[in-house]
Amino acid sequence: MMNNEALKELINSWFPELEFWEEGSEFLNIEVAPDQLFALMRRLKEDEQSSFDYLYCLSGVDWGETLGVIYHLESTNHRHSVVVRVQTKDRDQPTLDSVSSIWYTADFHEREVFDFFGITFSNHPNLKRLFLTEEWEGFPLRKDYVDEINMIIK
Amino acid sequence: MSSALSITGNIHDWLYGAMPEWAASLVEMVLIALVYLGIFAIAGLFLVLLERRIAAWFQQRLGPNRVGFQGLLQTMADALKLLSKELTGTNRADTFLYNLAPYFVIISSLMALSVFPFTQEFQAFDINIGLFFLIAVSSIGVIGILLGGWGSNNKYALIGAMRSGVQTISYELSVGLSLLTMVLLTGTLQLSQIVEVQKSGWLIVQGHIPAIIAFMIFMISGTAETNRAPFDMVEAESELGAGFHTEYSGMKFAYFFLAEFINMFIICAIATTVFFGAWLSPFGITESIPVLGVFWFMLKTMLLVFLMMWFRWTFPRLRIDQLLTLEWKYLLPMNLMNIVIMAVLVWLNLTIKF
Amino acid sequence: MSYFSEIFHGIKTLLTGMGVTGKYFLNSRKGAITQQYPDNRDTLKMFDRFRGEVIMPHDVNNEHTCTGCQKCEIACPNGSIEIIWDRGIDEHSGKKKKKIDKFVYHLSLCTMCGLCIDVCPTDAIKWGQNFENSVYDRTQLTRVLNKPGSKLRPGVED
Amino acid sequence: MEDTTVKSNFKSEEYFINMGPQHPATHGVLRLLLTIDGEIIKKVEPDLGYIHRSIEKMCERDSYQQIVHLTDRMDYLSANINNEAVCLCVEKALEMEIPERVKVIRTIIGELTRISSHCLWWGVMGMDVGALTTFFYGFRDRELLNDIFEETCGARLTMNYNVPGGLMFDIHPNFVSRVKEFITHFKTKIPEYDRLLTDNVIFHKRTKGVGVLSREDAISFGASGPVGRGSGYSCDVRKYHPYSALSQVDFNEAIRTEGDTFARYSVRIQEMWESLSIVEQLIDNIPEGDFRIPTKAVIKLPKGEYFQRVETARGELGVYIISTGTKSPYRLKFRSPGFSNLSLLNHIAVGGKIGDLVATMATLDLVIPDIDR
Repeated sequence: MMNNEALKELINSWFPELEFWEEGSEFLNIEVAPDQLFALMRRLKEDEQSSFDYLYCLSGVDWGETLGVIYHLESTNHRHSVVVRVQTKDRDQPTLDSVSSIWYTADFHEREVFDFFGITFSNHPNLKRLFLTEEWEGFPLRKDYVDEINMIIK
Repeated sequence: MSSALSITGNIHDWLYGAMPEWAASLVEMVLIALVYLGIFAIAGLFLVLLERRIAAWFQQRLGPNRVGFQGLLQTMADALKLLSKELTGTNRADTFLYNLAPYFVIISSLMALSVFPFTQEFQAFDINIGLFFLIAVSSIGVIGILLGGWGSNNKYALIGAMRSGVQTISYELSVGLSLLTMVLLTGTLQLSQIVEVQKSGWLIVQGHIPAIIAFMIFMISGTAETNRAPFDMVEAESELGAGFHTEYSGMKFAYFFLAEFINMFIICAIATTVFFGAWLSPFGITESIPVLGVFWFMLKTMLLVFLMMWFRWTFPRLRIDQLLTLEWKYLLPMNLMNIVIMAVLVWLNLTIKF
Repeated sequence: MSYFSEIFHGIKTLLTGMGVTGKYFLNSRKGAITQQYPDNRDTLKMFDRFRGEVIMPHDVNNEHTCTGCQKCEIACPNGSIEIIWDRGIDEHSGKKKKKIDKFVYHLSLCTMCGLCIDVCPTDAIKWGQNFENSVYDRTQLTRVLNKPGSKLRPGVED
Repeated sequence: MEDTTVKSNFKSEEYFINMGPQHPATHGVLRLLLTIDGEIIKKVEPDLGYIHRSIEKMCERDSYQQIVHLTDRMDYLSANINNEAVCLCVEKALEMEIPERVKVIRTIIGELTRISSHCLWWGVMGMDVGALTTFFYGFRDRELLNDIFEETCGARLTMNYNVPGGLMFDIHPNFVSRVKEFITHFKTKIPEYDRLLTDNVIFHKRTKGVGVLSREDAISFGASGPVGRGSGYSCDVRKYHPYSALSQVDFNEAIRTEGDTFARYSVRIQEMWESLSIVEQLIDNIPEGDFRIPTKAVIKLPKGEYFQRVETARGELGVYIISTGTKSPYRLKFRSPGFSNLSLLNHIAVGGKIGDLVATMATLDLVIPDIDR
């Protein structure tokens, strides 16, 4: 079990250009650039000290200008957690690296994010719509999604 | 009391008096067929009801009890409903085979009924290879199932049908061999003769240990023959939906359904005839009243039917490969061993006779 | 020998299982757990807190306690409640006051979450125990809860 | 596909079969696209979304009180635990002190919900492997629990009993005695479950060595709840991140190491005992006090991100709220246990027969609305 400070130091020693913060959250948050995502994730999983082998939540978020994914990681050995956040400014062709080769569970979760946010995950083995039909237009969980017939705004 | 039985004799005499011989025998055959068809269609319906009530009692429910007294007319109403339903079919199904299948199944089960000795001299067709005929005819039904599964143009139905084929072919062996064990005792295949032999003790008593083993094997493989749980791989509703009769509706479905219950009756009737002395009363208490033989026959059969229902409502289903393992690794070797034991018993005259 | 002991063990477990069901079969006369529903309508009583439908109790003078504050309408997640209201002169105080014209309740939209009843400051609406809500026409599921001619009970303030 | 190793005229061909959306074994509207070679499963591809209601999007416009009732409709078999999860998350964000009484009642109701869910699962598990009677026995015992819930919460399934700040109303005066009655009743029933199904030789044959999931794969697939614990992976949120009154009680985490269908089955049976023991420990000591702390009519969470994990009957449910300080969450994500558990189905079902797939799916205990949130 490592506390947030120790984790921060450890991760910072691998990737110095990451952004860390703890305000407004119970976990250590890490902001990573899309091009470093895969390397960071693999290091987080494979390093003995961190060994974040359990990806327990993968959520896509639409922040208005940017689209991104938040990964909640936990280590089943050390029982410490960390939150990794990645964002992309490109709203038309958002592309991030898939982590499904690191955690198998990301396979379905990334398909869900692709389905609802339209974020493409490169190197994903089977990236296609999971819940919606193939011919569905738009990505419903984006904030700018409009469906005048089915959506009731209060 | 013998008047009830003599009615058939009277009709026989009257027919042969009124017509030329060929016409009389033809009319007689048709009459008997119609009577059997009528009786067993109704009996099948009541078996369905019985199954549903018994299932309900096992499951702490009430079961159908609205239509008629205690739900006695429930299955009649169901049959009427099924009669009035549309006969649906699938696209690009093999229509001929698809339509033929239910008749195959129901006719084969009705044919098997003809040889049972319900009481003394009350047997439609006392053929000298009775048991052989039974085994042969009762396995025709599987062809109907295969046809239905193939003709439906449905993959679930096809899987069900193929399972049925595998299952019936394997378990046919056990049914045959366990009956063969008993034939060693009786020395005859004719059902009336088998009953005759049992007047000095039911075969399950005469043959004691090997007979009991043979009976157990027969009941297990008989349950498998009729595709009932725990061997209901063919239907396996949680796996295949409804199996081979997925695409059948209305009366065609009812034929399959009825055939299942008549088959169950047949298996139990065979067991009754071969192991439990058919219409013979226990210790000969009602030997002087032959018409009560029907009662004893039915009672024994129904007890066995109940046993099969008890199996069904208790056990989980086997998987298809385990089903075959059970047959080929357990039942078959035991059966063969059992035949040898029985042969030795008969040879050394170690059977129990009163 | 394990071949035979396996068989015997197997048969034993099967018989144990049959014993369980057999016991229930023999006791089936006593304990059916199902209910014969439409027959036992008279004796069938729901629990006090059962959420069947939202009702608005009226007393003998045809008065309810709904002040038309619309808190329930806001609290409802599905828009099942619509309050059509007006301002009128209160008979007792003589002041201009909000009063309900129609309390429209769409049972077809209701998810029985209970937030409206929870939030009601005057306990004007309550849970009804009626559970037989099936109708032939869904317009019948839209109900006006305040009875015709009913008015606010004097002294009720939100 | 022609099998080149067999020198004969046989042509073996794989074919597709649609299992669902209407199929008895999928327990809802899950559609599985199976690729089958004879009876042997080559590939399982779930097709979801038949009852997707986009609860996450609806949450973005609802107030926090309203969100709670939507969670009833996710995993409806552990509705109370889902409610609790959202309430706990909101309470955590507001830094509310919840009275002990509320905590204890929440825990009791949560554990009873778990038993009720497992009762249903047990019945359905039996039915999936072909023993139809178990279904009624399971439902019989579940009905008693439903009656308890109905008396206290007013509803049998979608209870919406928890509100941010406590409980909607106090427990019914009969609650304690009824729960005690249930405990004595149910203690005689679990051994009966064992005699009827657990010990049955056919059931052993059907479940042992079927659908084996290794510990590493379980973690990697994010398996949680009995699925993870059946693989020897200790993942009980009640142990690692205790919430409500769970830190006060003493219970064992049911773990089996085999990872097959029978292990998952045994874990659930064991869990029923554990839940009974938790309820037993708490039922006599429900502290006096308030059952609810009044909250503002409009709850606004401070800006920030909040995550609450609870253990539902199916596994770990995560509620992730991103708040921007308004009356509704900016983004709300439910990490549902069924979704991760379903994703490993292809991994463990391949190579088995259709019957194995059904048995495996039964022990994954999928509730489709939980997956199709």
